[in-house]
Amino acid sequence: MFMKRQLPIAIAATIGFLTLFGWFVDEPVIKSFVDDDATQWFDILASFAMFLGALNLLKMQAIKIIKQQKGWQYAALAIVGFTFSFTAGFILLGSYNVEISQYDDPAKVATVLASEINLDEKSTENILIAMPEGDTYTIDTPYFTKKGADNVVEQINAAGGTANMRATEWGAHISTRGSLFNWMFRFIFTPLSATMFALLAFFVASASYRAFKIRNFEATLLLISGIIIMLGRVPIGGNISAWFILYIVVLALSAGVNTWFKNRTYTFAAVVGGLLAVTIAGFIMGWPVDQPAIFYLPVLQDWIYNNPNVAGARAIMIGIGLGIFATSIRYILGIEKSYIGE
Amino acid sequence: MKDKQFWSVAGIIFVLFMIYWFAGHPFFVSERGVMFWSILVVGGVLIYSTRMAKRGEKITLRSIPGLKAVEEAVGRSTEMGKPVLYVPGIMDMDQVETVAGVVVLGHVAKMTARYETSLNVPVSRAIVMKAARESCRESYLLEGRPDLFHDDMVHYLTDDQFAYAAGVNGIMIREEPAACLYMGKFYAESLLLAETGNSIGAIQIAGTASPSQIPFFVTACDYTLIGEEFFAASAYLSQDPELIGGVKGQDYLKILFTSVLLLSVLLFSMNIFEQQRSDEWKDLKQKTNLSAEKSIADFWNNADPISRYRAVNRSVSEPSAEHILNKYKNIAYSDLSKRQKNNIAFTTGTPFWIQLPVDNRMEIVNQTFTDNNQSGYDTDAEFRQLEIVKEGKNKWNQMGEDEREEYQVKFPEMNREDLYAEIGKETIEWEDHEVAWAINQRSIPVIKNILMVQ
Amino acid sequence: MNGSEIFGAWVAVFLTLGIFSYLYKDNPFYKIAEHVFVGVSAGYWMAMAFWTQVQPNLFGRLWPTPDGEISGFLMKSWYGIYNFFGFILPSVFPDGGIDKGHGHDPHFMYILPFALGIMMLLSVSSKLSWLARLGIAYTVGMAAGLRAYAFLNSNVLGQIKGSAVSFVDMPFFSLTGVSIFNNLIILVGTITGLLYFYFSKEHTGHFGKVTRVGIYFLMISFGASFGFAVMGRISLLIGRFTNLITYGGPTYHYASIWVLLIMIVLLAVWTFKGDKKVAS
Amino acid sequence: MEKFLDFIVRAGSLDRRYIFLVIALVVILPLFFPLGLPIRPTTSSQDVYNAVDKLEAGDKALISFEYGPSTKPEIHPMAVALLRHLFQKDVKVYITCLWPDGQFMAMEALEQVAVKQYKKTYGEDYVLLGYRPGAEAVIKGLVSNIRKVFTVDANGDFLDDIPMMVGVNQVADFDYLFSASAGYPGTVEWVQYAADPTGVTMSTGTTSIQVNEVMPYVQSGQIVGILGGMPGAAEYESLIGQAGIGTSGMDAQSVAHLVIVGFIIFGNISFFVERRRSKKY
Repeated sequence: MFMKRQLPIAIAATIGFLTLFGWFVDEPVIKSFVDDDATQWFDILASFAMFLGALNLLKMQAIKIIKQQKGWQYAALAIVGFTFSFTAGFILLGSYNVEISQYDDPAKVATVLASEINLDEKSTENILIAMPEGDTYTIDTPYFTKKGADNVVEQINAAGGTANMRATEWGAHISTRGSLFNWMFRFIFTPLSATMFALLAFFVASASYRAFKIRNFEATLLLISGIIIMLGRVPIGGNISAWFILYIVVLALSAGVNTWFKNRTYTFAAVVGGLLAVTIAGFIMGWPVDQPAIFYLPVLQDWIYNNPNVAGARAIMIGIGLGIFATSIRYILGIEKSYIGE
Repeated sequence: MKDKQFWSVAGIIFVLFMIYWFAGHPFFVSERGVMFWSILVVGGVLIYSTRMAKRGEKITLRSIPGLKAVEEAVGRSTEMGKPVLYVPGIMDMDQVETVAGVVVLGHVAKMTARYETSLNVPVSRAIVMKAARESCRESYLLEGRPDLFHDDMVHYLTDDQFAYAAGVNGIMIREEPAACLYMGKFYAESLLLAETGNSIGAIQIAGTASPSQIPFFVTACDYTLIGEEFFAASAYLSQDPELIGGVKGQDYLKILFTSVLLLSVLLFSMNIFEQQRSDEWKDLKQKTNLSAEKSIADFWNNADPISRYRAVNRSVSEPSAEHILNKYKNIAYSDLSKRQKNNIAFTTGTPFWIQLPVDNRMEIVNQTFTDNNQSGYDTDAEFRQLEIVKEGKNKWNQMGEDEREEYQVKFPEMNREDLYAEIGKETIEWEDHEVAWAINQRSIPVIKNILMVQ
Repeated sequence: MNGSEIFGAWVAVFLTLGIFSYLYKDNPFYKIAEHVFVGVSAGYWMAMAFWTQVQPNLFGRLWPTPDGEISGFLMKSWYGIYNFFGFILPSVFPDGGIDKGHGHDPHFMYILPFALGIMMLLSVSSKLSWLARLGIAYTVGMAAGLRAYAFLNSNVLGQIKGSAVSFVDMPFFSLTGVSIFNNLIILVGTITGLLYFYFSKEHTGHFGKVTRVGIYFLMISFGASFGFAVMGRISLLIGRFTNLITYGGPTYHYASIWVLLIMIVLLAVWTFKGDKKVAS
Repeated sequence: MEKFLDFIVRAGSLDRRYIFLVIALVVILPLFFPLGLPIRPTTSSQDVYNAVDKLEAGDKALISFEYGPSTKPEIHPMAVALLRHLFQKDVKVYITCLWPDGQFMAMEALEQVAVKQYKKTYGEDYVLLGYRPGAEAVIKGLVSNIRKVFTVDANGDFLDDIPMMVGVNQVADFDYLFSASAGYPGTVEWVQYAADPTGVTMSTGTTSIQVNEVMPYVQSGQIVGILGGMPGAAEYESLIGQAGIGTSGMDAQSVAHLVIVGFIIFGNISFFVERRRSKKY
């Protein structure tokens, strides 16, 4: 059936060619399509698709509740959470401002206003007086409900001023400070995502404890470069003397000698000889903290970060670039079609 | 498309393009010429090797441990009667890694159909949900088990990165899958998933092309497909000759890129050799070293032993030993070694010629070359015309609609080339073009200009 | 500090400690925080997507506020449709068109993404679910074209240009500055790392030694980015704790302290009770 | 010896939660009791310190707060440390905000430093002018005439009633300018519209990600010194000798890194003991 099978592949191929070779065409319509419209169309398409996703989420949670599966109470909570954010986004505006345009006696109006903006009456009066001609003073935090804003307006009108309620425009309500949606963002959404992000501090520690084991030479490289970068970039790393590291290197080398030659005398000689040599050199050079530079953590960390690390990262990036180009060509030419079930 | 047909079509396209090219290639963005030809070359190699494989040429690829483990992992979860958890990344189908993740999901779905294991695919984007469902439904159909497939195998959680991670963590702890597969584009939440998967003792296989997340997967998962290995996964799992040919093509390209890399190192070095012999280079070198020597000598002669010590060793600490302080008090400037002088030059901020970065040195030399041949530069009409047109074209590309109309009205019925010349004449500042002129005079143009990529 | 801020602080502290409780064990508090987070964030992104993409960029382009009178039958009927929508949803389609900086005449090309979007919505019914394929195909085609150009340009050519290091006229060995030794490390590391991804030959024998060197470079760069990440993650945690400390202050009626105590008590009860009856 | 090795092997398979507990303690404790580990200040933090140290008592400093709750952990410690240094030297402090949330951050900092610690009087030693919308327009207004932008301060008092505002009409009257900024509007706008035209010495404090975006202005000398993220705050705190959240933040990071390295080494020792044991049997 043409529409189901061939048309999608034809769309993928034409759009693919257009966006790939559109970069070389100096014609305004194609240029604007490649630079901007292509992704705009996708963003619009993805925003429509989100409704489908939400429907599926609600369906899955509803099934859990109807079938009373294990943990259905939490599924109910998910649906309550969704309805709350849906109403704050689409049904309740949640942001009504109170604007004061004129007043007869600033003192009287100030008595009403003071409690609303948490300032004493004297300074509220000054703010009113300082209001330039023809300008209006808006209370900085809007009210969640229309009723809340309206009764403040009545009080001010009763106190001789003229105030009116201006509802924030739909669409602007999600970004105005103090609206219901903004309250949900500041007190529910941000703490949750910031805390999930902060969990990583714990997981980075437990992952490094488990993974940095000297199983083979590669794992040892991973461990050494990780530790050097970790310590080198932190203030305390700068205070670890290069000579301390030199002693550790001597001990590590002699451990290597031990496993390599498996001969006690060699190991003993390596340890004693090494320690002696380092101590003598130390005396000669007067134990400076950051000399010899190759063993001083901040300098060593900088070298590792700018040379071997850059080489490894570059190799991976070239590999990725090649992989993505080859895979994209396969999608455009229709060699690979299984993403739409062919 | 059979061979003969393919080559004839390719031939016709090539001829048409040549005609267009020699007809002055209107509307062609020539700055991106390098990219245009590299796309043709790279694409050509890939298509050629795909066609070779299609014609039945036997190709063997090295084994990738991670991909062999996928089948084992599905087998293991069948024995334990536990589900397989598949996470196709958190980005949408506008990322190639996500599309590759859905394709690999298709192959994994074939395995779960064959082994009759339950498959659980939580997704973070609705379009990925639809694509993953189509792909799984097709795989279960091909394995002859459409009864096992139900739509809610692939279910949507949320678009938010960390809410999705929290939800998937919840699924992992409560359903305790035996195998967790992470195939797609990931960001900071990769370690959240991998650590939780590790805590429930599941086999974890990850595949991603997000360079910043590969280290976390390598440390926390049993197997990781790094960058390009992830894109080769669909070829390995399907053993489809065309795809394997594509991978082979990628290898040819790696050899090509390595040789281009070595060639550019060679060209770059030869260019420096060539510049070294120019007399601008020689006397600039001498002048810079002389002034460096003078300023180091001044510094050395009136510096106290501690700052001398610090300058020579580029150190920040103070030497405690008395004998060192005396040593530095008595050393005269003349018996300092080359290395010591280099270090002092760094701290006093007056580097020797050798310490300047190569690009700076070449630019200074080219600038001096133009100053020495000012008359040659002023009279080189052909170079100046070329630069004016190039300048005009750049300005034209940056202009908004209204500015362009202004120029079109000012210079009616003028072809593009002359219009650029007019704009260029008005806006060009010649100092910025002196270095370009000097490079133009050199025999071997710097490889970096060849690879001038937009 | 009005009432909604203080109540908000209590909610934020409860949810923060709920997520942290996951470190101890999967427990009701984490389940609550997780499900609330999933539910709220799904709705949140839907509202954000609609009010920052669909309404301003799609409807804003299809029906921008016309300057002056609308003339011509086509435009009149076009804005007639708009008024009809405005009648149903006045908040989304305010009368007089949407003015979001897209000029004054409608961009009719944007009917295509509008149609793709509608087809995506219709694909919810299983009979029409194939309609979604068109949207998927457009996305994959667009992704393939744009990413292919971008990655070949910046990842492949850009990196090769960056690796064209020189070995001429520079000190042989110096840790910090440019030196032959450093450039040699970068060149050898890049080439051997790249050959590690070579698929057509088993990594054994001499070739195996080269790719082994390649893996060493990759491992060093993985260790480096791991060490680098630790620092960033720790400062995130510091941010969270300072936030909890401020919400523990008198202005928020000691929210953190109260919630923490209550949670610990309930968790203890739940764990001991848990041994007898396995809770959900 | 055998018992000791048993202990190591058993402890080696440490439950993850002990690591979590240790990391939590390592981060919380320094927040209450800063250790003040030695910090080596970088030249850019030193430049800011020297610029402020040059001011004498009675000089006038304009501090602008442009950050919000999400970037508070990185920038608030700097603002607090800077205020401590200024009040220590009896410099007159004038505060403006280009971000709405900046006003809350300024109030919190003043409450902690000016009111509680240095017992300064409002209106004579420090004044909070508060937030005005308009980004660059506000800066331009301040450069030409402060009273055009601020007729009243944040507490609602008229500028003319405030003693320290007498004779202060525009940015040029200030001796020092500091922008604590996390984005737009922020440092760049202050340089372009205030520091460059009037020539007032200006320093800045930004998030660590933003440092290299602002670095060109520092290298060209238009900005005198920059404090980069939490490390910058810690360095400034060590320079003025008063530990704050920046120091405890760096302490927490230093100790956390040491603890993680300790865990890694400990894990390897138990791994070796276990492997040598399994080889013997």
